[in-house]
Amino acid sequence: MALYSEKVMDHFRNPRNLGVIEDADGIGEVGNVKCGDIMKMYLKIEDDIVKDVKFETFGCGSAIASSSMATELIKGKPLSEVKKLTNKAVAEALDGLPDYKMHCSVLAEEAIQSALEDYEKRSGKKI
Amino acid sequence: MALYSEKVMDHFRNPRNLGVIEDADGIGEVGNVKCGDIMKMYLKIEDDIVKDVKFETFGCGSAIASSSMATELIKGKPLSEVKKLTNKAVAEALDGLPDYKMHCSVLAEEAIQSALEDYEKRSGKKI
Amino acid sequence: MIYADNAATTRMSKASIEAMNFVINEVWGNPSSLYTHGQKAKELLEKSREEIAGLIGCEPREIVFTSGGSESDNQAILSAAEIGRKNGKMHIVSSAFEHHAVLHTLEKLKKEGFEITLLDVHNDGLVNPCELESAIKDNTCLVSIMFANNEIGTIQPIKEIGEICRKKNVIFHTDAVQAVGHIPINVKELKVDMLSASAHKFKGPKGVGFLYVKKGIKLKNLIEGGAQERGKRGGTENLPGIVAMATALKEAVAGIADNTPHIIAVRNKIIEGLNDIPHSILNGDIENRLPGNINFCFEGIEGEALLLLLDDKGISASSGSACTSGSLDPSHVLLAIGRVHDIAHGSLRLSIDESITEEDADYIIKSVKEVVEYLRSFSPIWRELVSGKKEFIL
Amino acid sequence: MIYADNAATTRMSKASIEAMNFVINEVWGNPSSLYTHGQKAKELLEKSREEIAGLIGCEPREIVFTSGGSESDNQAILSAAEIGRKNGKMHIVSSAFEHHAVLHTLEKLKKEGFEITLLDVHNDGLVNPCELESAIKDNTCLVSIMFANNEIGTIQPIKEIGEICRKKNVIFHTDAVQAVGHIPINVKELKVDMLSASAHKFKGPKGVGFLYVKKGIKLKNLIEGGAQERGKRGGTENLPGIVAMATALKEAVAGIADNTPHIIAVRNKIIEGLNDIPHSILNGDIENRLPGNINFCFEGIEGEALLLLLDDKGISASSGSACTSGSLDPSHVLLAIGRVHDIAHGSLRLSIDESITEEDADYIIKSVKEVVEYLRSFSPIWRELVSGKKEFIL
Ligand SMILES: Cc1ncc(COP(=O)(O)O)c(C=O)c1O
Ligand SMILES: Cc1ncc(COP(=O)(O)O)c(C=O)c1O
Repeated sequence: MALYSEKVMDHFRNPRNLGVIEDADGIGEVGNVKCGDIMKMYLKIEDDIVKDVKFETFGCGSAIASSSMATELIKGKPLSEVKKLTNKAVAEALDGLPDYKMHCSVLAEEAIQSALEDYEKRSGKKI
Repeated sequence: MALYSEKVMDHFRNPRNLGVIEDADGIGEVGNVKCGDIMKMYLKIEDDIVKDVKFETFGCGSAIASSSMATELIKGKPLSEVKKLTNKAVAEALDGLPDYKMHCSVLAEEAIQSALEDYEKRSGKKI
Repeated sequence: MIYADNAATTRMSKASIEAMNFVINEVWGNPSSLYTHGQKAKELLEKSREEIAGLIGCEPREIVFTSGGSESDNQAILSAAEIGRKNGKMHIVSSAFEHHAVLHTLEKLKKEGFEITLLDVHNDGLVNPCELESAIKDNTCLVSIMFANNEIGTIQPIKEIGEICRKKNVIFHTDAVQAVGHIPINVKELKVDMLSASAHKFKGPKGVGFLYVKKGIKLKNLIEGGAQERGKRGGTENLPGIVAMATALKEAVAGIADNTPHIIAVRNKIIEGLNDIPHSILNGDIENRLPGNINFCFEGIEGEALLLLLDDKGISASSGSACTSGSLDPSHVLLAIGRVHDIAHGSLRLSIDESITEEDADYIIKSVKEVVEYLRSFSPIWRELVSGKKEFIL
Repeated sequence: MIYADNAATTRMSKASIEAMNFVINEVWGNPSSLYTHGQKAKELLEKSREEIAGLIGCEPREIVFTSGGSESDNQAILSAAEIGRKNGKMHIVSSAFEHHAVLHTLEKLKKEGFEITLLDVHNDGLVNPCELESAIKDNTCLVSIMFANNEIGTIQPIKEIGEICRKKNVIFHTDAVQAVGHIPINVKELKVDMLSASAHKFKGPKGVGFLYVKKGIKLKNLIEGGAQERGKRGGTENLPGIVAMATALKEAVAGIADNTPHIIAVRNKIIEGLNDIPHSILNGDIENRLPGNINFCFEGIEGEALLLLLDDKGISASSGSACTSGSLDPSHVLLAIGRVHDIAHGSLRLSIDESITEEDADYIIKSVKEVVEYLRSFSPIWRELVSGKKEFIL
């Protein structure tokens, strides 16, 4: 009944993969200041696998936690699998989000898909 | 701030002049059951003076207290004075009544004036 | 003191007081706040909602917290009326002896163009389901019938009414302020759509109550404000009151089975005792009746005087006399069950709880007898009655 | 824990808790009852009314007890609107940053055909009396301007507004929920016609408040029911709450002179400390401000995250961030004083009371600095700002 699950609070307090990849192979940024959430994802891809991932987020607790969890879910995973990442998977991995915070998990999904698209564009590959 | 003043409660708990005068010289009855108050006054007159007075009342605490106080105010008094008895005098002698109970003192005044009229009619005297 | 006015208000139970003080001292934060202390408050708020929902057989989200029975009644009726207005259904069925929180709200709606049918409650103080069914029309948007009457304690045929309303597809609201915590209630089984309750009537705190609203029925705000109660009731939540209410209701409902036989036994003893008083009558059906309710009319006397003299003897009771209300008319409830004015003025309500003893009952009977006899001894009406100048009504 | 959210709710004072428990245990009767125990309750009720009236400079009969600030606001505004409707005056003047209890009620009235003018509150969060005067029209029935804003603490020129309204013969209501008990208030001197207050904002209980209504202004019932509060507010009186409210208000008003210098000193220290944070800004005028209010915007971060991390450090605070309200838009108050969305999301409100120490202030400053810096360290917006890709707003 607390605002957030313990998992959310853990990922909010100790976000995994925080930061920037200077020579990223794909970068995705979604959200806007008006709504109060912006997520930026940096991917390092090798052999169609996510070698490294980092994020930056401007947003509330669940936005930060969703970004963090999303990076954990895709790190080391083949791109074909990453492509299938849904916001539901992010929310579930966080042991749920309050109804009105589900959009944070949607943003996380979108940020990653946007970074993937950027990678496709840059690399000319189709996943 | 209690419902009634101590005077009211005293006259309610220990009503003076309760009862009936079988050979009364004047009897007055006012009020009606519908409104929940009926007062009946019995006067014994000698030499234009209220020799004795008794009352019966169906009604609330302040109706009983008003009847009691009214009888006290007129007992032993010359009729000319009794004629001038007002409800205000009754209420004041009781240290006041709540606004919505003032009609009880009006009833007491009316009961006494009605008994006086009855005396006038029976005796043919004009006070 | 023998407190026999539990229908007016009850004394808070120890457990309820403790719960209230616990919240006041330990969880005083605002449930809308994000920090730990606020979230603890939020947790308690939702736990209370779950508890209360469980106790009346609904879902937590069907409970809205309010400031008491009157607010619940007002909001329920105005909400159903609003739905009716939108659907072109401007007819409401209620009864003649509802609480003023209901009746005055209906009067307000009448001025706005609603047609109001107030059902007869007959001599026994009971709504007749057949009459209710016939009163429902195509444009009826609401049936509002109280669960138990506050003056004469008669329990209405709620289940039958619920079934009729469900069949006719009409919203059914019940003012259950006198019933909740005193008799078993399950809103789903009874097919009730809206139910009002007030904590101070079941040993909870004053100034807090709840409204059960069946899922799907859209509430209209009575109090606009913040997003509390899903936006349906503005105002910082009275958490100490709400937790204390849940605590009191849990206790009350758990105690029903144990306490009711004793309360009914003592009540019946008092009723039998008072029945001995000549020219008196019990008001309201004896069978379909709240366990703790006793209501009598005594011919030839007035109720306020009766009350004050009982108070002198240490008994706290109530009356439907006009004088106790500051209005000129005696209780609309007694008039509704056919008592004429003279009789209605001479009424006495005793509402007892489980703390009452057999000795208390003996003392009450003795005291009422004495006081009635005393007041009759100088009542000009009584004189006319006994002298045969007037005929006894009772 | 450093509790810095007194504008959301306060912890009840010891004296107020004691008063409440005294009434719960000793005077729990219904004030409408006639017996001694009920009359004692009635006495306490009227004594509380007198006390409160004395504390704000009005007559006892001008005080109506309610369930809190929201109810008071709703009833005041709807009552004035009703009077307006009867006189063909359907225009209301208010401000853009009122509490939702006011704004939502005004929206309801708008749907019913009222014209609503919401005055600008400018960058400093203050209504301009000249603009207010020009906004009043021949058909204006009500001016409703809050005494002090709940988010940014700005105190409005109430006396000037009162004089304008008296001159123009328009009813003046003020939502003084944040001001009562915190700054001196005398309704007669200020020429206020209606004033709303809520006990839990001045260390009284939750779920109880009052409405001051100048004699002669006819109230419309929000809650229909019994004859309580001269028939203007149905429902069994919450006497424990009312007595506790009077006790708390007496204490609060008596403490204003002693406590205010300390609160202001600490507040100014915190404001100076937070001003050191680059690209930050104090919201609301510094001079015309509640003693305990601090409200900042920090560029490049979001408020909820800030709050949660401060909570981890033992500081309870609040934010105008959209995320704290469950809505998509940030605080309408911050938008009203011209903060754009990006900035409004990054706001922090600290509302302190007299228990705060200088050390608390140091700790708050240090903590906020750390958290803001940390959140900026991974904010994509902040990166764009410092890299020059985007221009700083603050
Ligand atoms: C300015 C203002 N008005 C009205 C209210 C409503 O008061 P309550 O929540 O006690 O109903 C509040 C507090 O929430 C407030 O700060
Ligand atoms: C049947 C009934 N309905 C409604 C109410 C109103 O409840 P409250 O006074 O708690 O608002 C009462 C009690 O006064 C009642 O007995």
